[in-house]
Amino acid sequence: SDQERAFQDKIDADIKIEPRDWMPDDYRRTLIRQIGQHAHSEVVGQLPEGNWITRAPTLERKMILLAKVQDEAGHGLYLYSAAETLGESRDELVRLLHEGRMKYSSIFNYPTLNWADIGAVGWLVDGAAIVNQVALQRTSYGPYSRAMVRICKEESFHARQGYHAMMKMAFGSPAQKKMAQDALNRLWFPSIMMFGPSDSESTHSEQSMAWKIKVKSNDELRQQYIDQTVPQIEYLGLDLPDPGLKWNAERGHYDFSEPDWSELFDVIKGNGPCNTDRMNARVKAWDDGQWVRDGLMAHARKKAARQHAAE
Amino acid sequence: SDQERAFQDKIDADIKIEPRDWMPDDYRRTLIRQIGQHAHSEVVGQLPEGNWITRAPTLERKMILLAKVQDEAGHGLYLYSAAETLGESRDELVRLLHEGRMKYSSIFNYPTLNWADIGAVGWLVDGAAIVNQVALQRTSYGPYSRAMVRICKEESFHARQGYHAMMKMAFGSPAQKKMAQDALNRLWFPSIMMFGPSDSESTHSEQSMAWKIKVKSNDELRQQYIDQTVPQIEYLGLDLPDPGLKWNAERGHYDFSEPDWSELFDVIKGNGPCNTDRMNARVKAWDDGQWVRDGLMAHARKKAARQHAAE
Amino acid sequence: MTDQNHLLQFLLRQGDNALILSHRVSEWCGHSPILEEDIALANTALDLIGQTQMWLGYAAEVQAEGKSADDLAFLRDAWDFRNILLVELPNGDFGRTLLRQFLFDAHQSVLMGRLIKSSDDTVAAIAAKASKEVAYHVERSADTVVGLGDGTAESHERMQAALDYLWPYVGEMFTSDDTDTAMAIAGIAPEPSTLRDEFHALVTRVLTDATLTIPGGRFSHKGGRTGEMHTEHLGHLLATMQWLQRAYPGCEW
Amino acid sequence: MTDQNHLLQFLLRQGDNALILSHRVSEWCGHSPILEEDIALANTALDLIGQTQMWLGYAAEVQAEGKSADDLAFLRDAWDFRNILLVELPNGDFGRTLLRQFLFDAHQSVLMGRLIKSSDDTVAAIAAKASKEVAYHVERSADTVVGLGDGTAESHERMQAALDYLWPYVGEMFTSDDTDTAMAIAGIAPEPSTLRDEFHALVTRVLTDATLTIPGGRFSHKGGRTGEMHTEHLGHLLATMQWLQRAYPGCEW
Repeated sequence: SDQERAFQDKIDADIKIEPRDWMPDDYRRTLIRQIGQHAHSEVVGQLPEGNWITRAPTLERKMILLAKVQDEAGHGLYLYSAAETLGESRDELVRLLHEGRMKYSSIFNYPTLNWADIGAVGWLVDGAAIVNQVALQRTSYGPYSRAMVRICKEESFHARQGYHAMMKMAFGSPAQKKMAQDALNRLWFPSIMMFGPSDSESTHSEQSMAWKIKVKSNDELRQQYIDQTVPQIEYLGLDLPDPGLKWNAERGHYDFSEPDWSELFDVIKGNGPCNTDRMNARVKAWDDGQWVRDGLMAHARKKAARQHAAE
Repeated sequence: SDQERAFQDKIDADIKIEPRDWMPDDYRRTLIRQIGQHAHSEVVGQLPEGNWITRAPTLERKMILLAKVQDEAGHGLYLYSAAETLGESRDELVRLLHEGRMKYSSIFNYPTLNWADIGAVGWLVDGAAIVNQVALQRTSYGPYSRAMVRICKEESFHARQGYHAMMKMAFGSPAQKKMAQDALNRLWFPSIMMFGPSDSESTHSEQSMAWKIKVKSNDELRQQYIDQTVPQIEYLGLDLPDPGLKWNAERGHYDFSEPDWSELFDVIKGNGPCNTDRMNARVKAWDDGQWVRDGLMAHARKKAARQHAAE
Repeated sequence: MTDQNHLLQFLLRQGDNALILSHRVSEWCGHSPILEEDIALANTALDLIGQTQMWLGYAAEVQAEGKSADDLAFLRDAWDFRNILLVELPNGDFGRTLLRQFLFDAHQSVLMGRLIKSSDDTVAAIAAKASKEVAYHVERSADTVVGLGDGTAESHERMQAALDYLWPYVGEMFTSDDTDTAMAIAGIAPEPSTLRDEFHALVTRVLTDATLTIPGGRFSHKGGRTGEMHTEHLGHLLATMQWLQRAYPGCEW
Repeated sequence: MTDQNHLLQFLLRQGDNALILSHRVSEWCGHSPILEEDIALANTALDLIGQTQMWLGYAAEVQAEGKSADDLAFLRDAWDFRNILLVELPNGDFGRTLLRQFLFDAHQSVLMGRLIKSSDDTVAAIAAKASKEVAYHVERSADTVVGLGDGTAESHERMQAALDYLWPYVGEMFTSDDTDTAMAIAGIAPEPSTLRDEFHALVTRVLTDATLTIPGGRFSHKGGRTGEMHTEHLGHLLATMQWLQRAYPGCEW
């Protein structure tokens, strides 16, 4: 149709689509799913790091960690707002999450088991997220693109802080170095799986690329992440977490072993180490908080009624 | 009446009163209250020591503590059974406790704040309890008297174990010795208040003495406890917790400072450091366990019905 | 006790209040009823840790044993803590957490107003910084208390239960001992009892708006700010908070 | 890995299972639904600590680094623990605690029956002592599971929810690695997979009596008995359990 052609022309000309613009239903649906999942990931992502807030080893580390988790909640807010511009409410998205009908990033279904995991999450998980999000700054939907710009700035800060925390551990006592290595070993493969399955396996990709909802392919992004991260591992003096990691001069990239995709699919199906705990924690927070939301809402209504009566 | 005279004659002749014997209503009521409170004390008494089970410093200490708390639950059972022989059910007594209409020993409203408290509870609290209970072995009501005999044996064992734990602390590192002193200082006055107010202030005492529900006066028992405990404090090399503690050669007893009875009355009124926590913990255990009791009961009924149908 | 020792005790009381309450508030992270509250609670916890650093940093300086604020936070056992009992109580539900926060904030807002005029420059400077944060905290916690107290029947009932539970821990903020007297004489800090009227005026106003009833009893728990008798909860809190420093002593993090 | 090292790993697995489960069970102390259950749970916890002392005592001997069972219990961090994930899960309600106990007891009852014939005399002796306790435990936990599963609608529903939650942690008991193979070759312990049929027969019988449905999924969590990946719960458990030994190292208690 003419509308569809005009829409695609705008996208091809790198003009952002805005909330009031016409857009195909599928574009809207795909975006809601993607932005919603991203928002959920920020919210659920509070939990693995939150697990160490009460055990952070110094006051400063505790502040850094708290501030980071606070930022994640903030990212959740921006993203739910971006989804709202597409006509989907935060409450509805949360309901779908809690009913298991929407996903969040599988990386948050892995546990944080020692303090170095907190550094490693910042360094590797936020590091991988940024690679993805930097690309998404160029996404075609205006509110999403602008949210990404804002989020990327904070995520880069988190990734740097995470790397600094890892340095303290890697250059610290033998036990600290052991924690750092343990964290790297456990989180490496999950982090490279954050970019999703290989392009050859990935569904929906073509249309998403054409609509610039997706801007680079999974494999491109994964390679970029690996290439930037391996030298950092070496700088830390840690053992490489994958014997297949080798510089390939011909390709100008690091080679790496294929991750165990069956593990990722297990995690996606709900069988990750922490899926049950994460969802239980979120659902419990929501259910336990019902009276609070109801109470504040009732008060706001009463107050409005009183003001109205006084006028 | 003749019945009353016969009853009192038996008591005076040191013949035990048994469940099927006639007894005055007041005797029954007083006994139910006293045995019930004693049972409740054993049950609530699990909590302050239970507070350290998960933090016991060695496997052996953990076993000793668990076994002790287990014994207390067992004492609770004997005592509720003794109360049942007087026609009052355990459930009813528990209900009265949870509604705040029955008491338990105020000593359990004090917190256990360091590991030496666990030793001190065994040494001082069980020590004081034994002084009371040894006397009660001669109480006139048969089932109560026999429960006391059984309980005393175990309590003496606990008191010895508690004292041994205190020795480890008092003769241990400076920090351990400090814990021991801190525990003694906090628990001393509460322990001497376990015998109740001074005889001059004590109500109901006369009739209870005549009925041999009570066998010695509060002040006699308190003096006996203090006399046996002060040399133990000295052996441990700890500072006396009361500057008024002095051997009085004339009396052949230790003098001691009057405890702050207003504190005891505050605690009895519900304002002790832990009253709210203790009752909340017990009520929560009971309420959370309702489905378990109901479930097991329903199963027992089904099973009986099936057996009946099969016959 | 020497003057320096009294000052040290005073600083520990301030620092430990902020530290222990920040720990409790941070326990909510990721579990609060609304995303906006996750952010707000984290913000409160952050401000409190910042205040902890200042108070315990100065305490360590006054103590002059070469220790840091971290040493004081992570290497003392329960008996050396000088926080009021109120802040170490378990969170309970969200309403109880916010009501405790309000009672604490209200007291802090009155106290900081006095401490900015402290004869001790460092105390005055810390109070000046903290008072801005506290002004924001008390406004926010008061609003939430009013919103929940004057909300639904359930929220009202929960808030009243929270108030009944917490009120007996309020009085400890106004008790005095030699340290308080020494601070008052030196012009470093006011006698706690002199804050009571202003505190009560503020709290009564907010709780009235919240349609809540202040319990009648005059009894007050105490023992935290002197260290004589904490609750059983503090030891468990410290076991978590100090785990890494205790298990791996002498490391840099 | 040397044979001694494999033996050490095997012993740590046994000892850590008993230790961590005893900790979880002991958390109920004073909080159970019926006084008789307080006693029974304490009894279970006591037996498990006794078994811990034997297994970790022997482990320390095999390790030959001059350590004691207490050192192994109180001075290792999470990654050095070799217990299955099942035993470190939070208690949940009473039903979940008892169902976990039954699943564990059922496995132990099968395992101990084999270990009493171990080629290692110490292992055989420990198993002989433990097997009497285990026989009692499994009878008791099975009865309770049947009583609650076949009780009221609510108790049935709670027990089914507990089974759904716990079942994915059962498979780890039957996984094998080099250590298991080495133990089997040396005749010290059977390959875990060889216990599966007997375990399933027992469990199916009891759960059928309990009118509960074994979940269909074949997925199984793992990582505990190899130490590769515990749950987040273990670290919190250890922070509590090891507190005194970490805060006051080198003392006698």
